[in-house]
Amino acid sequence: MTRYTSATDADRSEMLAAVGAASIEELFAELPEEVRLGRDLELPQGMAESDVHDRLAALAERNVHAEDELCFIGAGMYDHYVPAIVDAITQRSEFLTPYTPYQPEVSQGHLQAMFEFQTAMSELTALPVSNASLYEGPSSVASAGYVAVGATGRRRFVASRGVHPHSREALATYSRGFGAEVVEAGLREGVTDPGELERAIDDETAAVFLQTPNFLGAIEDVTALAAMAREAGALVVVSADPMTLGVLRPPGECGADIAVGEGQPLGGRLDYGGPSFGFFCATEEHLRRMPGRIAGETIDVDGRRGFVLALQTREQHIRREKATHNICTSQALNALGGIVYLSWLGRRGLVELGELMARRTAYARDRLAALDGVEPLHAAPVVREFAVALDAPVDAVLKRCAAEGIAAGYPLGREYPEFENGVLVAITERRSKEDIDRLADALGRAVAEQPATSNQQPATVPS
Amino acid sequence: MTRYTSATDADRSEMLAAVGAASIEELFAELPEEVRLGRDLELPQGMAESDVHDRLAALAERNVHAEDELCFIGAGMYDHYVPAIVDAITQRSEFLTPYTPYQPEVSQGHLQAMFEFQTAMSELTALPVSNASLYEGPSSVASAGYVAVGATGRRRFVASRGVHPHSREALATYSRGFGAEVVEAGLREGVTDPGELERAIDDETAAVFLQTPNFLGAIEDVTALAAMAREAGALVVVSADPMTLGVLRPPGECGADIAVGEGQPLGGRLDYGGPSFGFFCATEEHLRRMPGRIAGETIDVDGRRGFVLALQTREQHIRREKATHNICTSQALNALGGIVYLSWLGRRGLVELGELMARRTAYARDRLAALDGVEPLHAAPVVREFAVALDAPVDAVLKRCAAEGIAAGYPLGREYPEFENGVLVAITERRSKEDIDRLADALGRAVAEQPATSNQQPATVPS
Amino acid sequence: MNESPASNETPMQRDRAVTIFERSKPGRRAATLPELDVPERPLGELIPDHLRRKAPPRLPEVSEPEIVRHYNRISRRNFDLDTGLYPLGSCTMKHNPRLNERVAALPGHARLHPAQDPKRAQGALELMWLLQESLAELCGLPYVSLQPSAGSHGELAGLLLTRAYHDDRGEQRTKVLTPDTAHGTNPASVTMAGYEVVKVATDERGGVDVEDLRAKVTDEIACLMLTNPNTLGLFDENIREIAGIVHGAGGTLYYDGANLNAIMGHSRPGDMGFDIVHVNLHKSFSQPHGGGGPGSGPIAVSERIERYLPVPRVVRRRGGNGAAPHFDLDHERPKSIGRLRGFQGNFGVFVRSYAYILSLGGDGLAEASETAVLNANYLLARLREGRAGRYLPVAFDRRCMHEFVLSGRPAKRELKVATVDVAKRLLDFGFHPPTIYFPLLVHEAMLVEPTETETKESLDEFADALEEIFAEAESDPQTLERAPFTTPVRRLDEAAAARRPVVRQALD
Amino acid sequence: MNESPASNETPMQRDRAVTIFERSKPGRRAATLPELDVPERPLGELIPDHLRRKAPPRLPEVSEPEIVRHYNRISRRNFDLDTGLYPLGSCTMKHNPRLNERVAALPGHARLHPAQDPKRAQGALELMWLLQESLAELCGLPYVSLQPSAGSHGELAGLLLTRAYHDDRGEQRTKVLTPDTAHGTNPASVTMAGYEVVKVATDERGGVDVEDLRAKVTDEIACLMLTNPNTLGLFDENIREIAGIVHGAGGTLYYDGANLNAIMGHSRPGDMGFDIVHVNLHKSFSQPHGGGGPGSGPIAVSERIERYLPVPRVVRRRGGNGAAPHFDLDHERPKSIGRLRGFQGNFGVFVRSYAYILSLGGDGLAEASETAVLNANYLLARLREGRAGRYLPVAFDRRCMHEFVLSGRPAKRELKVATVDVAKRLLDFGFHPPTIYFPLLVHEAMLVEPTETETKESLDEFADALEEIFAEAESDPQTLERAPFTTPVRRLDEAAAARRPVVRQALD
Ligand SMILES: Cc1ncc(COP(=O)(O)O)c(C=O)c1O
Ligand SMILES: Cc1ncc(COP(=O)(O)O)c(C=O)c1O
Repeated sequence: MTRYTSATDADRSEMLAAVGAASIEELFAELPEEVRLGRDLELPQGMAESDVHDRLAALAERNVHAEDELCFIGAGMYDHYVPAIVDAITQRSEFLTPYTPYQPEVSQGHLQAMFEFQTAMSELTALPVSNASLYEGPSSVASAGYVAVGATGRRRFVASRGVHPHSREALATYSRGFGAEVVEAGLREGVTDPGELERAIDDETAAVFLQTPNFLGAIEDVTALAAMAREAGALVVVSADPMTLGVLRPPGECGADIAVGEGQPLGGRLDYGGPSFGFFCATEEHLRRMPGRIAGETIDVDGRRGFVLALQTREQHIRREKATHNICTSQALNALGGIVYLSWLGRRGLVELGELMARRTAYARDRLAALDGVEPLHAAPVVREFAVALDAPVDAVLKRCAAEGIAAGYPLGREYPEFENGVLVAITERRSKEDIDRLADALGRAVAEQPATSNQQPATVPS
Repeated sequence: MTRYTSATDADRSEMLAAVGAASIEELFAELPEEVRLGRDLELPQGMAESDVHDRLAALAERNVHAEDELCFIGAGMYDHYVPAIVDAITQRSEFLTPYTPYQPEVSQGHLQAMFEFQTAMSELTALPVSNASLYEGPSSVASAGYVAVGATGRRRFVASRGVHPHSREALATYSRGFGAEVVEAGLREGVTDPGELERAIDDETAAVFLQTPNFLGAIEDVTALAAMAREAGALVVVSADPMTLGVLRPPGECGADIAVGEGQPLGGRLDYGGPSFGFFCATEEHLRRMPGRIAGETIDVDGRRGFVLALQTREQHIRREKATHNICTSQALNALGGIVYLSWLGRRGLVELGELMARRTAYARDRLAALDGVEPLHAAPVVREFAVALDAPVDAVLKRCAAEGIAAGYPLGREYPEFENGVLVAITERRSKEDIDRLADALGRAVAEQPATSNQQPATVPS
Repeated sequence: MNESPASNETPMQRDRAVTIFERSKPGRRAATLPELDVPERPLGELIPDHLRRKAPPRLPEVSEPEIVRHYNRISRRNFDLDTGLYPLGSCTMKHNPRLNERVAALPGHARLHPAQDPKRAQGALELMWLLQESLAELCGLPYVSLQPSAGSHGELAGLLLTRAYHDDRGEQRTKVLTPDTAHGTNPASVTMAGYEVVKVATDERGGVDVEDLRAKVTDEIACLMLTNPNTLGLFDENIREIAGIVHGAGGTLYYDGANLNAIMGHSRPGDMGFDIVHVNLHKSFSQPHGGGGPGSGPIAVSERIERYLPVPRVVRRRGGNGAAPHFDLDHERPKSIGRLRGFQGNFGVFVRSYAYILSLGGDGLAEASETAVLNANYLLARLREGRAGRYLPVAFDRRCMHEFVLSGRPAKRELKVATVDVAKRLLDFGFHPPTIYFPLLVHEAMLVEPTETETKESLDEFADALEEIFAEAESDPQTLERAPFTTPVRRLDEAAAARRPVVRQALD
Repeated sequence: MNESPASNETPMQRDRAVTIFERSKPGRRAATLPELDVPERPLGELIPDHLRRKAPPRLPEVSEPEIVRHYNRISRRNFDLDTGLYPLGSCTMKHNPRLNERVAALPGHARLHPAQDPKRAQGALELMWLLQESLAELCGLPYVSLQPSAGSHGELAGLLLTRAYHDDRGEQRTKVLTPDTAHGTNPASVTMAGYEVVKVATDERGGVDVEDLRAKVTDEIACLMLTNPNTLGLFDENIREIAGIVHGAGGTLYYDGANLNAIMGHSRPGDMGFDIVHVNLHKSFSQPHGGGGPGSGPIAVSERIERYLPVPRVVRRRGGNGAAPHFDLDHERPKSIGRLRGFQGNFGVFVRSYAYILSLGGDGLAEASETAVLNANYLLARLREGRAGRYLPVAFDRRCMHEFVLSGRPAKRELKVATVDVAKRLLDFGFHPPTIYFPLLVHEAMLVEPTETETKESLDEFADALEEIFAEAESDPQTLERAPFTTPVRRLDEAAAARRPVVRQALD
C-alpha cells in the first residue's frame, strides 16, 4: 500500500469479491499479452517523505538562485517580491485542489476570482474583455495569431523584432500548423523601425505584433505603429508587461485590438520559467473568438448573484473541431495569484511600483553608461529594463560578475547576433541602489579586466 | 495608515464626528500629562514587507541550523522530520487565527482536535486522562509539583538527578513560590540510584520526579522506583519523551500518577526552543486537579454530538484565586500539530520509528565507543540518545567537529560538573548510518588532535 | 439579511457575493513598497508624455486584512478534493501530496531564473532530465520533451511533429482520425494544427470499429489520435492491429495520455505501437488542479520523431575523460518544430511530479494503477445493484479500467430525470458529481473516475447516495429537478450569461 | 442523512462529528520511514523486556488523504479571524500578518537547535536582543526577559520577582492586591506564587477606589497588580497616586500588559510607576492565537528588579577593542529566580512579533493604538443609539480606550434576554461574540474590543446586527433563547460534560 492509497488487504479481498474477480491481475485480463509490460518498471523504489524531501533539496542546492546572488536577469520574467498573502491564499485546499469550475454551484470561489481577475486585466490593458488565463506569455502571442486568422481570414503576420524571441518563435511554430507566414520588421535605435514596418504590412496581413516595453527594454510608440496596421485592415496585437501598465499608456488606448502577455510579474515566482499565466484581452468584437475560460456574471434560480463559465460554445468540450482554441487546463491558480497580487498592490501601488522601477532603471542605466567599455545599446526611453553594449566578450564578463555573486544580465548574442556584445539588465523593487552600485562596480572591473576586443566595436545601432 | 489598518482620512473624520470628538488626540485626553510619552517612540520607521522579510532572512542567515550541519544535539528537543501535512493543516486560517474555544458552537474544529489529542496522549502514556496542552516540558514538570502539593498537602519533592536540568530548575523556581522544597537523588551507572532515592523519600514527600529516558539517555526502571514512592504515599511524576513510547513501557503501566513531558518531537520544529507544547496526563482521581484546558464530549440541544471545554471550574477564569492553575493561553496550535503528526505516524509508525532510533542509537554508541579517547558514560540501555566521555577538552572537540559541519552533541559540563568531559549524542530518523559514520570519523580525529588531558581521566561512573 | 430560523437559506447562501472591487474604498491599501533610494527624477524626464498612462487602472483599494478575509470567504464557496470525493471522469482527481508543494517552494527551485546560465542551474536541469527518463520508461518511448504546458498543448505539439515528419518525407497529408469517443481537445487540436478531422466509429465493445478504420485510412491520413483505455474506461484489445493499419498507410499514432493512470507499470503506449504520447502531469502525477491549472503535458516520442522535438532540449553530456556528466539546454536542432512557449516549461509542476514519482517508486506507481482500477470496478459493481443499476446502467457491459461510463437513459425515460439532475442532487449529498454528457456517444452519460486515493468507505457512501437519490426520484422527481438546495448558490442561469455576457465588473 | 429540502439542517449540521480514531482501519498508514540502514539487532538485545512496551498505543491507522480530509473538514467547524469580526474583549484579536508566518518558517529560525552554541546562533540572539530593546522602549522599563510563555506565566514570574526582591531585603510580605475587575489569571497567579489575594474595590468612574486602596495597603502587601486601561477599557487617571501609595508601603506595582494595545507610543507603564510589566505578544504584537496558543509573555522590569530576572538572560557584549559586539546567553545570575521553562522561550513567537514591530515601526505602533481606540469609541457611539443603547447600555458612561463594557441588565429585566442569548444570536449573523460575563463586577457584562484592523464597515455591520437582534427580541424573545440556529452544532450541554466528563475516546 502506498502512503497515498488506503486499500488494505482486507479491503482488497472484499472489493474483489464484490467485483467477482479472483485477483487484481484478473482486472487487467483484457490487456493482450503482447502489450503487457511483463516486468517491473525500471524506476527506483518508493522513498520515505523525508528522503524525497532531502533528495529534492539536494538538487535545489545545485541551482544558483535569486537568494544566492543579485539577479539582474529579466528577459520576460522578473524577480519581484511575492507577498505572503499570495501563498497563503493560493495554497488553501479550496483553491489548490479543485478542477475547472464545471459545476458552478460549488465553484463560486474560483469563478468569482476569475471574474475579478478579468476585471483587473481589462483595467490594466484598457480593453473591454479579458479571459481567465492562458498558459503563459509567448504561447498567448501565438494564440492571438490564431484568433487573428479567424477574424480576418488572412494568413500573414508581421512581427516587430522587438517582440520577445520566444514569442516570435512560438508564433512561427503555431503558424506552421494553421498555415500562416510570419515576416519580421526590424529595429532602429532600439525600437521598431516605422519604415520597415510600413513596408512589411500589406493587405494580406492578418495582424501586426508589437511588444512594449520591447525585448530591449525600449518603450514602443504603439499608437503610431498601430495606425499603420489599421490602415491595412490588420489587427494590432500588443504584448505588454503588466507590471509597467501603471505608468505606460495601455494597449487599449494605443489602438490595440488584442493585448496579451506574461503574467509572471504579478505575484508569480521565477520557478525556472513556470508555471505562470498568460493573459488575453481584446475589444468587444473578439469576445466570441477568445481562447480560454471566461467567467460571466449571472443569477441563480432564487435570484442570487453568481458566476458561471460563459460563452462555452467557443470551447473544445462543446465545439470540438470548430472550437476557437484547443486549450482546456489552463493556469487558473496562477491567475488567482495574479488577482490577489493586484488587490494587494492596489490602484496606487501599481503606479508607485512603476515609478520606482523607472527611476531606479534610469539610475542604473546612467551608472552603467558611465563605465569605460560600457555603452547604452539604445537611447530609447525605458521603464524597468535596458540594454548595454560591452567592449569585451560578454560571456567572460558575465562569468566574472557571477563569481562575485551577481547575475549581471541576459546576453543578447544568441537571439540578436547584431548585438553580439549586448546585455539586457532588469531592475525590480528588490534591486536597491546599493545593489545597482555593486553591479556597476563589478561590471566595471570585469570589463576592464578583459582585453579590449579591438576587432569588434561596441555595437551601437546604425543610424 | 499602516498596511494592517483600514481607516482612511474620510473614515476618521466620519468616525470622530460620530464619537463627538474633534481629533484623535481628544480620545486620549483622559491620560494625565505626567504619564504621556510626549515624544515619538525610539523605534525604526515602518518597513515594506519585502524589506522586513530581507532583514529577518539576514538574521536567520547568521544561525547555523540543522540544514547547514549534521545535528546530533538533543537534550530535550530533537530534529525529527515534520511531514508537510502538519504545516498545511496548522497553517489553515481556521486553525491558526481563532482563540480559545469559548464559544463551542463555532469552535468544534479545535475542540474535536483537542479531544483527539487527549485520547492520543492518554494512549501514549497509558493514563486515563490528559489535558489539551501546557506551555512546554519543564514548566509542565513544575506544574505537576503544584498539583502534587494540592493533592497531598505535603510540600517536599524528591527529584532524580536524571530529570532534565531545565525541569529541575523550573520546579525549584515554582516551588519557591508556593513554598515547597526540592531534594535531589543522585545517579549511579547512568540511572537513578535506588538507594539514594529511597533515603530521600520521607512521609513529607509530596511527589517523586523521574524522567525516562533520563537526561543521560538512560532508560529508568520506573516501575521499581515508583514503588518506593507509593510506599511513602508520595505521587509519582514521570517526565517522558513521547517519541519513545512506542517501544518503552508507558508511565501508566509503571505506577506513575502523573506523566508530563515535552511535545516538540511530535510534529514540532526546533524553533530555537519554542513554541512547542507540554502534555499532562494523570490517573482519574487527579482529573479535577488538572491544569490547562480539557475538551469533553457532549451533545447539543438537537442531540448532535459535540465537544466543549470541560471542567472549567478548575480554571482561573471561573475559579480565580481558587483555580488549580493560572494558565490561560496555552499551546493549542502546537498540540494540534501533535495530533496530526500522531495520526500520520499511526499505530505502527510510532513503534517502527522507536525501533529505528533504538537500532541506529545502538550502532552509533558502539561506533563511538570504539574510538580512542571516547568511552560510554554509562552502560544503561538507551533508545534515542546516549552519553560519552571524551579524553579531551569537550569545547575544543565540539568546536573542531563544528568546523567540519557537525554539531556532535550537547556538552554535559555546565549542568553536570561530575561529567565535565561528557557529551550527549542524540539520534533521530534523519541521522542515517552514513551521517553517524561521518560523526564518528570527525569525533575520532578531533579527540586524537587534542593533547590527552592527562590530569582528567575520562569520567566513568564510580561503581 | 433574514436570520429568522424560518428561513431555509443556509448561512453561505445568505452571504451574497461581493467582489473585491466592491470592497474598495479610496485611500486604502495593502502594499507598502521599498523607499525611493535614487534621485527622484520627474517621470516626464524619463518617459515622454505621449507614452505615459493618464488615469491609473482602477484596481481595488483594500487593506491586507480585507484581502485575506475576502479570499478566505469566497474560497469556502468551492468544493475541493480535500473535502470529499471528486470522481470527475477523465480528470484523475487524485490526492495532492503537500510534500510536493513544500519541495516546489524551495528557493533553489522557486527563485531560479529561467535564463540562468545552465552551468549554474545543474540541479534543475538534472531534475528535468530525470523526469524525462522516468516518463520515457513509463511510456515505453525513449525521447521526452517537457515543454508543453498541458495535455492539449501536447496534442498540438504531437500534430506539429507529425506534420514535420511527413513534410520531411515530402508527403502532404491533410486529415487526422479521431474516434467519436475522443475528448474535445483532440479535434480542436487537429483543426489548430491545420488538419481536417475524420471521425472513426466505435464498435459494440466500446473500442475502435476496425472495419470503419480500415475504410477511412488512406494516404491522406496523417495521424490517428487515441487514448487507451479510452474515454469509456475500456481497454482496446485491438490496439496492435489498429497500429498496424495506421502505420501501414504511413500515418502516425498519437496517444492521448489522459488515461495513463489506468496502466502505469502494466502496459506502455510505446509497446502498443504509439509514436507520440502526451502525459498530463496534473492527472496521473498528482499536480494539483488549481481550479483549472497549472498543468503540464510532456510528450514522449519514438526514434523517428525525436529530431523534430521542440527546442530547447534538456540533454545530458558526458564529461570529457572521466569527469561527471553535466546537463545542458540544446538549442541547435535544425529539424525542430521550434518553441511552443517561453523558456523550459512549467518547471514547478516538474518538481511536484518528480517528487511524486520518487515517493511511489516503480512498484508504487504500478500499485496506484491497480488500486485505481480496483476502486473503479468496485464502485461499478456497487452501482450495478439496486436502483442505480436500473436507472443508470453501465453503458458497455464489461469490466472497466480506471473509470466507467453509465447511461442515464432509463432514468430519463422512466423517471423523467436527466443525468444533470442526478449530478446536481449529488451536490446536496456532499459529493462532486462525475463528468456528465461525455463521452458524447453515450446518451445521458455519466463518466465516473474514483482514483486510487479514495477509500472503500467513500465509494460506498457515494453508491448509497445514488441509491437514495433514485429512491427519491421515484417518489418525487421534482426535487431532483430543483436540486441543489444546500450549495452557496443554486442552479445558475447560464443562458442569460451567454445572451448578455457580463465578463467584467463595470467600474465608475 | 435527510437531504430533503424540507429539513432545515445546514449541510454542516448534517455532517455529524466523527473522530480520527473512528476513521481508523487496521493496516492503513500515512507515514513511511527511512529504511533501516544499520544491523537489525533484536530489540530485546537493546532494551530489556521489563522496560519495553507490550501493546502498541492504539493510535489511528489512516492514510494521508484521509488525514488531510478529516482536518480540513473539521477546520471549517471553527469561526476564525480571517472570516469575520472577532471582538473578543481583552484578547486583542487583530489581523495576523502572513509575512510573520513566512519569516518564522525560515530554516535559520525553524531548524535552529536551542542548545546550539551561542556563537553559532548570533542571528537568533540578536533578534531576541532587538525585541527586548523594542519592548523596553514601549514599556518604559529598561530590562526585559522574553522567557515567559504567556501572560499568566509572566504574572507568575512577576510575583516571583517581587518575592525575591522582598526576600533580598529581609521583608516577609504575604498579600497581593488585585482590583475586582482583574482578569482571572491575576488572582490565580497570586495563589500559585504563594500569596494571599486581597481585593480592591472599583470607584464609580471605573477606576481603582483610592480610599479602599489606602485602607488595604499595609506592610504585608507585596504587590498591587493592575492593568491600565483596565478590563473595563477605562484609563485610570489616578495611576500616579496609586503608585505612590503602593510604593510608599514598600510594595511593587505589577502591570498586566494585556491592554497595551490601547496606549502603544502614547503612554508607558514604566512612566506610570510600574515596576514589572508583562506583554502578551499574541495580543498587541499580532502572534496568531492558534485556538489558544502559542503565545508569549515577556516581562520588562525596572533597575531594582533586574538582578532577579530569570536565567538565561540574552545579553550583548561589546567586542574587545573595536570588534563588533556579539550576543550571548548569561547563566551566571546568582540572585535570579531561576528558570521558568526550558531553553530560551517561544522563539518562533519572537520572530513574528519582531517582524510585526519592524513592519509598523514606532509611528505605526502609535497609530495602531490610535485606530484601536478610534474603532472602539466609534462602535461604542453606534451602540449608544437605538435599541442596543436601551437594552445594552455602556456600563460606565465615559469615553473608552480600546475596548468597552456594556451591561445587558436592562435586556434581562425588560426582555428576559440574557447576554449569553444575545451572544449566541450573534453567531447566526456571522460574528464572533464579544467576551461575556467579564469583568465580573458588571451585571450581564459584554466586553467589546474591535481592534484597529477592523474596517468601519465591519463595525457598522456589527452595530446593525445588534439592533436587529434586539428588535427581534422585542417581538419574540424565544428565538434568542434558542439561538444559534445555523452553527455546525447548536447549544451544547455543558452540564452533562461536567457531571460525567468524557475527556477521551474509548477504544477497544
Ligand atoms: C481524455 C482527455 N484528453 C485530453 C485532455 C486535455 O488535457 P489538458 O486539460 O491538460 O489540456 C483531457 C483533460 O481533461 C482529457 O480528459
Ligand atoms: C487582562 C488579561 N490579563 C491576563 C491574561 C492572561 O494572558 P495569557 O492568556 O497570555 O496567559 C489575559 C488573557 O486573556 C487578559 O485578558
